[in-house]
Amino acid sequence: MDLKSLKDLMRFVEKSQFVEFEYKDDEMHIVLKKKEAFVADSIVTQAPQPVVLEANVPQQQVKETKEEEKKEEKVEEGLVEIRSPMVATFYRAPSPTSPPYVEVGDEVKKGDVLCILEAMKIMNELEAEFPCRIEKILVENGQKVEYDQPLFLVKRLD
Amino acid sequence: MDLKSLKDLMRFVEKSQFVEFEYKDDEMHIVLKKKEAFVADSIVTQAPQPVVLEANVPQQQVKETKEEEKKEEKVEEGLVEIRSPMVATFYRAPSPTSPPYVEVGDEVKKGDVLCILEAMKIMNELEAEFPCRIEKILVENGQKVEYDQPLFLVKRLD
Amino acid sequence: MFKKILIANRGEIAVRVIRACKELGIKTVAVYSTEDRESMHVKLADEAICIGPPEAKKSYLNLFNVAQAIANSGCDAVHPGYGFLSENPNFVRICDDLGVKFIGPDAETMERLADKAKVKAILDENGIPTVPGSRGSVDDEDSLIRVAKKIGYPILLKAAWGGGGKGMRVVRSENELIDAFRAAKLEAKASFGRDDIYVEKFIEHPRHIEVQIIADEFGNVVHIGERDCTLQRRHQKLLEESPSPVLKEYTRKKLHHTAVEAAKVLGYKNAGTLEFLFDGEDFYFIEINTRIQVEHPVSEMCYGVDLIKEQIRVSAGEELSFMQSALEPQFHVIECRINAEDPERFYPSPGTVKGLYIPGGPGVRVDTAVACGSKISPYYDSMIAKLIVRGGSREEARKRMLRCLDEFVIEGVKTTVPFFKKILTTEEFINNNYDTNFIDKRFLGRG
Amino acid sequence: MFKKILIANRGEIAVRVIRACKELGIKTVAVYSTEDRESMHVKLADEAICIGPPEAKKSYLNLFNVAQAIANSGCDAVHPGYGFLSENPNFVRICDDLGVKFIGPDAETMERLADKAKVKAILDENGIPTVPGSRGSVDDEDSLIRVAKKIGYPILLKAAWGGGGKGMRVVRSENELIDAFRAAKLEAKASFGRDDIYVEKFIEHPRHIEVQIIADEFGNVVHIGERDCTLQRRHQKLLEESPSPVLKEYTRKKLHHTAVEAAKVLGYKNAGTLEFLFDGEDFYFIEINTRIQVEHPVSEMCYGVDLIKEQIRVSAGEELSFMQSALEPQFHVIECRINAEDPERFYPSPGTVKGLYIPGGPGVRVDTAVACGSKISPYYDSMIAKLIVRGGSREEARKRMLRCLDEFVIEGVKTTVPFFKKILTTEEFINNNYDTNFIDKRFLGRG
Repeated sequence: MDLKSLKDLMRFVEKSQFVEFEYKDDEMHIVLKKKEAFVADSIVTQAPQPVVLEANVPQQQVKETKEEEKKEEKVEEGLVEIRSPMVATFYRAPSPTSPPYVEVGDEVKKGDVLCILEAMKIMNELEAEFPCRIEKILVENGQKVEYDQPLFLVKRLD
Repeated sequence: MDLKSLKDLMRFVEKSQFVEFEYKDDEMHIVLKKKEAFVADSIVTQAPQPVVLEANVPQQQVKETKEEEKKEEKVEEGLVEIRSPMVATFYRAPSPTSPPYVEVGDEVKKGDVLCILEAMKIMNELEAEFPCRIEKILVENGQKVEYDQPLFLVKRLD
Repeated sequence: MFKKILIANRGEIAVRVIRACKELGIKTVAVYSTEDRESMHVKLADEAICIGPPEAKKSYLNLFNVAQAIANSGCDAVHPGYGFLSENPNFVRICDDLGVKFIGPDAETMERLADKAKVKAILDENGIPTVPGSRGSVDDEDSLIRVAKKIGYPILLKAAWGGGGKGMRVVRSENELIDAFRAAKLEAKASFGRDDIYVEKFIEHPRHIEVQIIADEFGNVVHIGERDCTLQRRHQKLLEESPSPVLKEYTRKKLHHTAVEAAKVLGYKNAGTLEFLFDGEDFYFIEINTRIQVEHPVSEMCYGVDLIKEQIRVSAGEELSFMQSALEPQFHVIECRINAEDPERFYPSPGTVKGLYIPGGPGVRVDTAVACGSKISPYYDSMIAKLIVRGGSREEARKRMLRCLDEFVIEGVKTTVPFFKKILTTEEFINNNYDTNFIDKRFLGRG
Repeated sequence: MFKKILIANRGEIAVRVIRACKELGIKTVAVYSTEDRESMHVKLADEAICIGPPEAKKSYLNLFNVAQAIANSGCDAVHPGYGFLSENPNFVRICDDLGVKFIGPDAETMERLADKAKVKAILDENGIPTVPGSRGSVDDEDSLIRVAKKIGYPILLKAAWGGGGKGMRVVRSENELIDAFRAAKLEAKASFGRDDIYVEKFIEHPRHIEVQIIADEFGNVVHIGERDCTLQRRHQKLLEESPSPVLKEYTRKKLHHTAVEAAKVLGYKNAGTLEFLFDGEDFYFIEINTRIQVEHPVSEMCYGVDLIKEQIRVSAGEELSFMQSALEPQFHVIECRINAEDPERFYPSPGTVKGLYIPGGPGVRVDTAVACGSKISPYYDSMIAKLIVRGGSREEARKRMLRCLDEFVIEGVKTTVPFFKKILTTEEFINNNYDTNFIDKRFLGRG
């Protein structure tokens, strides 16, 4: 079969309802499958667009996130969660009288401080690992947070 | 097969209700599958021919037979089992010196005695509920049998 | 000792008996209906024989098939459990004919003690306190009116051959009497096949307290303390505990002594239970149950004994393995009967158990035939588990029971677990301030 | 009494502590790694705080996160369970700093008793029999050669700060000595961070017998009998029982007395265990464990007490709720540790539990955090359940254990259930004719 014929065939299959097409020559072996052929095995893998659901957070967190958790989350496309890398108390500002580090709508650079995580009387500054826009702040000022808890919902800008 | 023929075939399959089509040449191997063939592993309900798997035995036994049991059995099409309606001892003949009531290959009429089921010192004659040919005798002479135990494999002749 | 025991029952009690046999090194034979093919008792037994279709009448109550299964199995003893054939003297006679030991009293004793009115009369003559009432059953309506007047209203009409609340009527005045008598007779006939009715003084606020006894063939009779089964719903026991929290020590000792005396008067052998009503001051014998009971684990846990093994040993002709003096209650024990029921309306809730977490840890015992994936059949009793806990005090046991009810997860069927959580936190239960009418009045709006 | 306890652990011991708290009316806080989100201890606790990723070092052993979780939770006490941070004096100090009660001994005591060589020396001075050996750890190779010669071969080299068989070497003659010493030092350093090594006479055929004690703040110290943990695989306990089947009554009493005396000499508070070797004639102290142990249910079931509740009460400043004279062994108790392991080769077998039937009935206790559908993680200890049974005699308990092992169904992971069935039917186990080397020799082909 020449390239033109192959392209033609590919276009043809693309427009068709078949989700699987197999063809062997000489021995003539054809397999054609519509999507219905896959029902039951694979509801999950048939999701039309693979949405990035993982949180993108500092340290080694992404790889810790488990498959099961991903399903639970309903994060819009392109948005990622920044999660707490420790058990701590969350503060939006360095002191009660200072303005918050970030507000919703702010665009931050890599390395900008997002918040303070206070643990065992140590003030830990949480920095952005990538440029992003703050879409939502998920915890209250002064709130106690656990490891892996989502703190910010952001849109990556890189 | 040329491209035109192949497209023609594909159009034909696309419009069809088949969700899977397989074809091998020379050896002539065809597989056609509709989507129902893939619904949730329901092998039982999708059996092409509803084979009568239930034992057809005296009394109210047929309706007692449960779905789960049917799956376990591998009875050929057209063959039915005759099961024990009681806990008993199975005898093929009315006395040790008599010939057996039936042998494999025998054809029996409705009402013919198939065997003796002895329970609590009472000799119960088990009669055929329908005309049939004895294909297999599933228990030994003198064997203890439980309720619902298959005794004969027969082919219905009505 | 026996070599092989056939268990003529299903569910948790069949599992319970199989466990005892295994620990005694005795082979076991299960019997089952086609509905129970995948049941736990079938899986745990060494052998299993199918005895009929799902309906109990055609399988577990089918004397013919059960008897032939006994013959076919080659067993040398039969344990009847409770319910089904356990109180059927004809079944005992069949076992005798087959040369197989029935684990329980002999047929003559069982038959004699089934006539509740007569048993009461015998004990009365022997100085055992019974509820005031008619001497035996009352045949005609004229004698009934006379007897009722003599006892004084309110009175209770009871089926002489019955149990479980069927054929029972409370009568508060003479003009209700004849209608109630006829209705009770009809119900008794339908339920038990005999319509003999006897009369008792109706005790308005009774506690239901029973004494477990066991007797061997050598004349030794011991009691394993009392069980308080006051918490009932429509005469069905829901929760049992031991020791009874309302008995003073003197009354408790007298009750135990009375029960042992009564068992001796009646010539009883094997495990049995004598039921009493307690009105706050005195107790009155009401009936004897000639079998192991659902709630036997309460006594086992409280006294550290194994009643099923002891039953088997005694039936095999051994002497009782413990003396009365060795038996002291070591804990306070509470049992809840977990039923597959809608906890609001008490309809049975059959189905398949999808998720299951059974509570464990210290002082907890669970008797059940249910595992993950088990089918709860609509054909049989809805009780799916017995949850039994012990504590150093009643309060510790109550809190442990609540802890266990919190842990208990049974998905796929509705259960009475939430109902028990409510009961165990009522002021009445905590303070022991209730009688046998408590649940019906408080939760079912029944007088 | 405490209002809220944080349990700094996971698995069955976390579940065990939560149960005790619930029964005492105390709120509970679970901590968990991301791997344990769906774990039983998280479900059963009133609150739960995620403390890190799956690796224990970054979560359950992460002092920083656990400490902050304690601060955030508002708890007033911490139960450490066993393993993880339970024997870390720094953790105790952090609890002190946070104003939260650590349920166990104080930091000073824990630190002092962690030096096994020193503890031995102190007890030796106070007349407590210890295995003959070096006074404290041996620093240089010349002294080692001298000490070993004086004790006489075979000798045992042990890590002063160690446990679980790491940093341990048997030496049978002087020409093996130096190599073994260096290897043990390296292993001790790698495992415990310190390489102090001390020397003991090696007892060829010892039974491992330990005594459970508990002490309050008022100077009351009681023992809750002994546990025989002789059945070990590569120094890991597999099966424990109580009472020990090899002690004569006189020796048993002397052992109990010795353990209580030793605890007093060491100034120990809270629940602890004193481990001894028994050579058939005499017993010798080897070490003290300053925490609750895996096998504590054996003593609980044998003596009818609740050690976790008692630990909590004692930590809250209450006096012990029982006196020594009230404690008598009521049963013979056996425990099997069920591990998710290939029973032939003892590799861990992580996976998902698909089918589960947990044995029940009389005299059976199961402590587990596993339910139908639970994931057995490769990150943590492979012990998934403790199966504990009691009997009126050792033989009844043994048969009950076999009955329970037969009933136990765990599908989806391999377990040591089949291995225990083999052990419990060996002639050696039945007749008590074995020592700590039995499993290694008989089943692993190790001398």
